[in-house]
Amino acid sequence: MNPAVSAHLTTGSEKHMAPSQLPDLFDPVFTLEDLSVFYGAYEAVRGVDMRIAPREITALIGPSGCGKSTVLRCLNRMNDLILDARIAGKILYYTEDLYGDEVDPIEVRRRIGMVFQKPNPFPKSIYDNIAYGPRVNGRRKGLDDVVEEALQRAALWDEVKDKLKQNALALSGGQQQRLCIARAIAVKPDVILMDEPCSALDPIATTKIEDLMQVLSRDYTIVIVTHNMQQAARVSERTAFFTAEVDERGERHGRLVEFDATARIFSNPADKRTEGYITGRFG
Amino acid sequence: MNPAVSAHLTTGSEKHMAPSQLPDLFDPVFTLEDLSVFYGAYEAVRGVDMRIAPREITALIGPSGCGKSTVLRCLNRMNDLILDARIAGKILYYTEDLYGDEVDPIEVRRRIGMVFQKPNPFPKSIYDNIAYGPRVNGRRKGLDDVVEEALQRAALWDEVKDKLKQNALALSGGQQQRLCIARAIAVKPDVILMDEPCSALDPIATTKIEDLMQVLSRDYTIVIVTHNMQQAARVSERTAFFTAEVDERGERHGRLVEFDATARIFSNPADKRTEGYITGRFG
Amino acid sequence: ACGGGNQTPARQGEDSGQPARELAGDVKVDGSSTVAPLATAAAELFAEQQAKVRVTVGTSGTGGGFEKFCNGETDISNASRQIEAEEVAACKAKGVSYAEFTVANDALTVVVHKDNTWATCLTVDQLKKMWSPGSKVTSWDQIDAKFPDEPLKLFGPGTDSGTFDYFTDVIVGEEGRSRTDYSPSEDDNVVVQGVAGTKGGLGYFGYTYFEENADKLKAVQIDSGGGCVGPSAQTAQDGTYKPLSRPLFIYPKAASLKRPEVLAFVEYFVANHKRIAEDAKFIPLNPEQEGLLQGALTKLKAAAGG
Amino acid sequence: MTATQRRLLARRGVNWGDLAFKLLLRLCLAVAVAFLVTLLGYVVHKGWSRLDPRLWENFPSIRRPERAGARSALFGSLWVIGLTAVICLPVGILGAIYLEEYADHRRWYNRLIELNIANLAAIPSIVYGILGLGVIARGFGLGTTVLTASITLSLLVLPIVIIASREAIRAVPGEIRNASYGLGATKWQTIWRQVLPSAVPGMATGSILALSRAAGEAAPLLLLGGLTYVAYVPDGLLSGYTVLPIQIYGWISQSREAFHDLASAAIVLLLLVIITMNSIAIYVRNRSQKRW
Amino acid sequence: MSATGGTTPSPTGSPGPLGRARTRYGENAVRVVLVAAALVSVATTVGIVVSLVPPTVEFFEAVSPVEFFTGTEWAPLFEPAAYGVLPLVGATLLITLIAVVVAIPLGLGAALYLSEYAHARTRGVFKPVLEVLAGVPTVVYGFFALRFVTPALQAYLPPGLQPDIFNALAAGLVMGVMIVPTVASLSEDAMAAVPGGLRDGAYALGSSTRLVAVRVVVPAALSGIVASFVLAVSRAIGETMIVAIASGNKPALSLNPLDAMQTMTGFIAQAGSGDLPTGSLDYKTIFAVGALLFLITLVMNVISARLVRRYREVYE
Ligand SMILES: Nc1ncnc2c1ncn2[C@@H]1O[C@H](COP(=O)(O)OP(=O)(O)OP(=O)(O)O)[C@@H](O)[C@H]1O
Ligand SMILES: Nc1ncnc2c1ncn2[C@@H]1O[C@H](COP(=O)(O)OP(=O)(O)OP(=O)(O)O)[C@@H](O)[C@H]1O
Ligand SMILES: [Mg+2]
Ligand SMILES: [Mg+2]
Ligand SMILES: O=P([O-])([O-])[O-]
Repeated sequence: MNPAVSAHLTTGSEKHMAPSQLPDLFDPVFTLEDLSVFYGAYEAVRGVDMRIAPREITALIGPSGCGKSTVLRCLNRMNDLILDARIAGKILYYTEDLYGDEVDPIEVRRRIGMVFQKPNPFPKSIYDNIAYGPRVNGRRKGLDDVVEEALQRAALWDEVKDKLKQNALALSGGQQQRLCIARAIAVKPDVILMDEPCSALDPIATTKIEDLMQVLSRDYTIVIVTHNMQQAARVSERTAFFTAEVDERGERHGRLVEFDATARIFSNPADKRTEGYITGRFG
Repeated sequence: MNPAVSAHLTTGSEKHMAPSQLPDLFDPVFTLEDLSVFYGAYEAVRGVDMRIAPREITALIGPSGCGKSTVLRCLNRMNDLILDARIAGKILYYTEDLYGDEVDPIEVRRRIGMVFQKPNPFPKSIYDNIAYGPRVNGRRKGLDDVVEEALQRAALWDEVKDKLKQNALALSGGQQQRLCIARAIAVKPDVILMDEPCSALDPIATTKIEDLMQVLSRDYTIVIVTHNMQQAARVSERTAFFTAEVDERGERHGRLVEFDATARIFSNPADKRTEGYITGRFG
Repeated sequence: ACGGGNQTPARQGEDSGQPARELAGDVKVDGSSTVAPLATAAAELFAEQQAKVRVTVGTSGTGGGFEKFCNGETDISNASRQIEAEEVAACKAKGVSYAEFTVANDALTVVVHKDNTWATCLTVDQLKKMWSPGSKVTSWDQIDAKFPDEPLKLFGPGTDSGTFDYFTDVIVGEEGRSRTDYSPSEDDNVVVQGVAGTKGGLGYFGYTYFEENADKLKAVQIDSGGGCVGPSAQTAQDGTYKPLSRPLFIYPKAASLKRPEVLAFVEYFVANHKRIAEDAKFIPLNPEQEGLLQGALTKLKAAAGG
Repeated sequence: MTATQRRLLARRGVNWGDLAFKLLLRLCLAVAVAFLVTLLGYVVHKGWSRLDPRLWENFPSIRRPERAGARSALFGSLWVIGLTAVICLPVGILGAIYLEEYADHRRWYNRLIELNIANLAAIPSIVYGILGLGVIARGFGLGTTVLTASITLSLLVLPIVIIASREAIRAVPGEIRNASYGLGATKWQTIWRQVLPSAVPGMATGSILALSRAAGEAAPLLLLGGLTYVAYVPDGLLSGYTVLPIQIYGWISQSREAFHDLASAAIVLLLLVIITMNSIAIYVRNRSQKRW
Repeated sequence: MSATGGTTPSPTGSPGPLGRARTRYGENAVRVVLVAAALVSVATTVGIVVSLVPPTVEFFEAVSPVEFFTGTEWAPLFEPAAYGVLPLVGATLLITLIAVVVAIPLGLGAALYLSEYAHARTRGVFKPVLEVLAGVPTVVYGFFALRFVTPALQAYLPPGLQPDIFNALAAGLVMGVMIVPTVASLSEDAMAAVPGGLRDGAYALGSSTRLVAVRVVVPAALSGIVASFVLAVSRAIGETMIVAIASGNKPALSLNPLDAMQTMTGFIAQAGSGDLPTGSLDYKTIFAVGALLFLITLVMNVISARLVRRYREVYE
C-alpha cells in the first residue's frame, strides 16, 4: 500500500471534506464525475463523484438496492451487456474516457477483471477455467505457466496442483471463489472488481479470500462491494457509503453519501446516515 | 410482557447458565428437547434444547445455513411438507407433544401462524387474502368483521379500507408483508412465527413491521428468524444464537450456541463465538 | 389391343428382351388402386428375375394416374377403365404416346354384411335407386317392402377412381353422378372394413377384394333383366355377369419402352398375365382376350424388333 | 398459559373430501397410463407373430403377407430422419441462438419471429403437407423424393427444435456468461465456448424429441406421394421412398388380417425406433444434470 | 485494429491506452448466419401463406363464399358438386369436443396429482411416461381406435347405441388420450411455476392439500392451464391420421358421435392422397379447406399467446 500523504476525499451529494491518514488521490485509477446510471428511464444511481486509488482496496457499502453493484459494473463496462442500461457523466480510467467512442469494451474487461458474488467456475477442468481468459485473448502457448502462476497468486496452487484436469465444480465454494480470482488474474488485469465475493461462503472460506485480497492489493487495484460492514472494515483502505434516497417524484435513486478512509467511516462518520447504518439503526 | 422473575436459560451444546433480568420460563409455549432435524440422512440441526416464553418476542440469529429456518419450521410442522425431513427429540406445545400421533398438522398450523421472508399474498383481492384462512377453516359468516379486525391489528386498515376488492399484489412490499401478518392473525392463532420477515423490505417498511411486532407481542407469542442482528437487538426479548459446526466427518450441523436475554447476548455474551459474530469478526 | 393412333416403340439396338441379361433402373407405375395389386404382384414376380430393376407402384386412382402419366411423370399407368377422350388429349398435348394392354378382368362386386339375409339379389334399378344423386333412401325397406327396416349405410370408392366412374356410368347412367352421403375411400379395403362392420352396410369394389374377404362379406347377385347372376371368374369371363364385369388395363408409355428395363417388365407382365392374375386373385383373361393380348405383344415385339 | 392445555391439537378424523379428491386425481393419472399400457399391449400382442427378422429383412409383398417385411420403409425412415436431422438441427439451433443471444426483444420484428415460431408449432401437420406439395415438390420441382420429405418434415419440427434449444440456452446461468465476458471474451466466443457446450444436453433432448415426431409423422407425407409400393432401399436424396408410418397406414388399410398383424409388428418396430431415440434423450439429460 | 495496450505505461502509471473499438468481422458474419436461420421460420410461414392463398382465391372465384360457409352439403368431387364446408367444420368441432372432454379432466387431474401430491420420484417416472403418449405416432392411435376401441364400443354399448364401424366417438376418445400429455405437461409446468411461497402461505393458514390445490394453485396457474387447453385444442383440430383412419370419410352434418364423419384434415388427406389433377377446382378445394384450418388454428394460437403472456404478468 502506498505511503501516507494527506487525504483528498470526494464524496457524494454533500461533499464532505475531511482529513484522513491516507494518501491523497493524485493518480486515481478511476475518476467518476457526476456519474448517473439509468436502466431505461429509471435512474438507479445519481450523481456520483469519486476517485479510486491504485493498489488499494476500496469498499462500496450500503443497504440493498442502493446501486453498489450498478456502479461497480460500470467500471468494466459489464453494464453494456444489460439492455437499456446507460450512463451519464464520465468515468476516466487513468486519463482515458472509459466510455469513449474509440474504446473497445472487450479490451476494457480484459484490463479490468471481475469476480462475482456466487463463485461461477465454468463447467470445465480447473486448468481450462484458468486458461480460458488467455485463450480467448489469442494466447496459445505457455499456458501451463500462466495457469500455475495465477493459481499460486490466488493461493490455490497447493490445493489443486495434483488435480488440474478435474472438473472445477467439484471444488468447495471457497476454492471455487479463489479459482475465479485466479481466472481473473490469469488475463493479467490491472484492476479486480469484486461484487460481494464472500456472501456465498462460510466463515473459514471468507477469511481465506479476505487474506488473499490483502495480498493481491499489493499489485492490483481492488474495488469490492460488500453488504458485510465488518468485512469492509477488515479489508479496505477506503469505504464509500451509498444509500437509496427517495426523490420528489417518489422514485428511489442510489446516492453516494460519504467516501472516506475506512477507519474514519467506521469510527467517526461525517454523515448521520452513515452513522445510522454503521450502528445498525437502519438497513 | 410478564413481570420479572429470575431467569432460567437453556442453551445448546455447552449449556451456559447465566442470570438475566427476564422472567424464568415456567410456562413455556414451546419446549424443545434435544431436537435434531434431518433432511434425508443429513442432520441439519443437532441437539437443540430451548424454551420459548409466551407473549414475548424470541429471536433466532446466526450465520447463513445454521438451521434457523429449519428450527422455526419445525414449530408449526411446516417441515412435514418437505419430503425427507424428519425430527428426532421432542417438541412440546404447552404440555402436548407437537409431533404426537394424534396431532393433526393442519390444526397445528391454524394455531401457529407463519409469516415468510418474501411477502406472499395470494393473487386475489385484499379481502379474499384475509378471508382465506377463516374460509378454509369452515367459517362462512361474519367475515367482514374478521377481515377488518385483522387489518386493524396489522396496522393496515387505514391504508386499504377503501380498496379491499383490489388485488393484493398491487400493494407495496411493506403493505404486502403486513397483509400477510393480518392474514395470519385472521385465523386467530396463538403463536406467530416469522422467518426473516423484513429482509425483502426497505428500511421504512421494516420500521413499520418492527413496530407492529412490538404491539402484537402483547397478545401473541412471536418467534422471529433474522439475519439482521440490529433487528434482533431492537425487537426481541430473548435471542438464540445458532451456528454451524463441522463435525468429525466433515459435515456441517446447526447448533444452538447460546440462548439468553437479548440485552445480555448483545452486551455480554457468554460464548466467544457469539461475541465473534456480534462484533463482526465472523459471518 | 394397341391404343388408337399411338406408335409402337422404336427398336433399340440392344437385345432388350432377353431374360439372361441383368438390367437395372427404375420403373414407375401409378394409377388405379384396383389394378395396383395386379401390378404389384407383377413387380414382385419380376423382381425375382431382375433384382436390380426397381418397380414402384403408386395408387393414385385411374384418373390421378393418367394425370401424372400424361404429364410425363410415370412409365406405366394402371387403369380400371379405358383412357378417356380428355386424357387422350392431355397426353397428346404433352407428346406422350402409349400402348394399351388388357391384362385381367374384374367383376365389380356389390357386397353386403354377412348377416344380411334379405339382399341376395338386387336389380340394376334397385341399385340405381340407392346410388342416384339426391337419393333419400336411408333404410332397406325403402328399396323393397319385404326388406327389414334396417338402416342402409353405403360405402364405396372415392371419386378419383375408375371403379367409381364405371359404377356410376353403368348403374346411375352417367359417369361421376352419385349420391354423396356415403363413406368414400380411395382405398377399397376401407370399404371392406366398413361393410364388414355395419349390419345394414352395402358397398362395391373389385372382385379381388371380395375374394380376399369372402369370409367377412356376402356378394349380391345382380339382375340386369336376364335373371340373377353372381360374380365369379366364370361369369366374368363368359360375360354373363352384367353390367358390372369389366376389363383392366395397363398403359405403358412408348418413350419409356425404349428403356430396356421398362420393356422387360411389360413383356414379363404380358407373358405371365395368367399367373400374375391368379396370384393377385384377379380373374384371368378369357381365351379371346388372351388372343388379342398375344397379338398385341407380338406386334409390340415386332415393332421393337423391326 | 395453563388454561390452553386442553387437547386442542387432536386429530379431526379422516377428511373424506380430501381423500376422495386425492383418489380422483390419482385415477386420472391411472387412466392415462392404463390407456398407454393397453395400447402397447394390444399392438405387441397383435404383432407378436410377425416380430421376427422377416420384418426388417424383407420387402413388402401384396401377394404373400406372411413373407412381407418393412425393409424399404425402415430404411426409408432412417434416410428421411437422418436427412431431416441434417437440415433442421443446424437451422433450428442457430435460429435459437439468434433469438436468445442476439435478438433485441423490444424490436417488433424479433417479437414477430417469436410469435411466428409459437404459431408454427401448432399448425396442423397436414398443412405442412400442402406446403411441401405446392412449394417444394412442385414449386422447386424436387418431386416426391427423400429430399422433399425431409425438407417438409424439417420445417414441421423446426419450431420444436428452436423452442427446446432456446430453453436450453436460457437455462445456462447468466453467471457463466458474465464470467466469460468479464475475462474479455467476445460475444461469439462466449456463446461458442461456454453457452453451447453447457446447453448441449437440453438441445439434444429437444432435437431428439423433434426427430421422434418426424419419425412418426404420416399425414404430410401422404400428400407427398408416400403411399406407394416401394421394394428397395433409397440410395440418394432424389430417390423414391416410403416410411414406416406410411407403410403402417398402407397395411392397416389392407383387408387381409395378416396385413394387420404385420402392421402391428411394424408399429412395434416404429415404437422401438422412437423409444430408442427418446431414451438417448433421457440418458443425455440425466447424465448432464446437476451441473450447476 | 489498434494495438492492445499494456506495452507503454503512461507517465501516470496507467498501463496504456485501451485501444480503439475493433470491427470484428467474424462476429458480424456469425450474426448474419444466425439471422438467416431465424428467418427460415418466417419463410416457412410465408411459404404456407403463398401456397394457400392463390388457390384459395381462385377457389372463391369459382365458388361463392356464401355457399362455402353456409352450405350444409360437402361433395366437391361429385357431379353435381356441393361446396358447403359446414359438415367438415362440424365434424372437426365435434371430434375436438369429444377429445377435449376426455383430455381436460384427465390431463388436469394428472397434472394436479403430479404437482401437488406425488413425490418427486413419482413425478420423475410418470411425467416421461405421459410424454411417451405424446410421442406415439398418430397412425398407431388411428389403428388402435379402429381395431380396438370401436369393437370395444360395439361390444359394450347397448344395441340402440351401436356406433358405425367408422365413427367420431372412437376417434375423439383416442384423440383425447393423445392430447392428455399436452394438457398435463403444460398445466403441470404452470402449477410448478406457482411460487412455493403461496403454497407455504396457504398451508400455514391451516389448509389441507386439496384446498391448497383448488383454492390457491389452480387459480394462480389458471392462465397457464387455459393456455395448455388452447394448445391441446389446436392439436386436436389439426390431427389427421386418427380421423383419416377411424372416423370414416363421409362428410355428414351430424351431431351424433356414433356416425361416421369427415373432418377438415380428413378431407385434405383423402383428397390430397388421391392426387387430384393440379389446377382443377377439385385440387383447389384442398387449399381452401387448408386455409380455413390454418386460420382456425392461427386464431387459437393468438388467443393462447395472449393467455400465456397474461399468465407471465401475474408474478413478474
Ligand atoms: N438490469 C436491471 N434493470 C433494471 N433495474 C435494475 C437492474 N439491475 C439493478 N436494477 C435496479 O437498480 C437499483 C440498484 O441495483 P443494484 O443491483 O446496483 O443494487 P445493490 O446496491 O447492488 O443491491 P444489493 O445489495 O441488493 O446487491 C435497484 O433498484 C435495482 O432494482
Ligand atoms: N429442504 C431441504 N433439503 C435438504 N437440506 C436442506 C433443506 N432445507 C435446508 N437444508 C439445509 O439445512 C441447513 C440449514 O438450513 P436453514 O435453511 O435452516 O438455514 P438458515 O439458518 O435459515 O439459513 P439462512 O440464513 O440462509 O436462511 C442448510 O445446510 C441447508 O442447506
Ligand atoms: Mg448487488
Ligand atoms: Mg433461512
Ligand atoms: O382405383 P380405381 O381402379 O378405382 O381407379
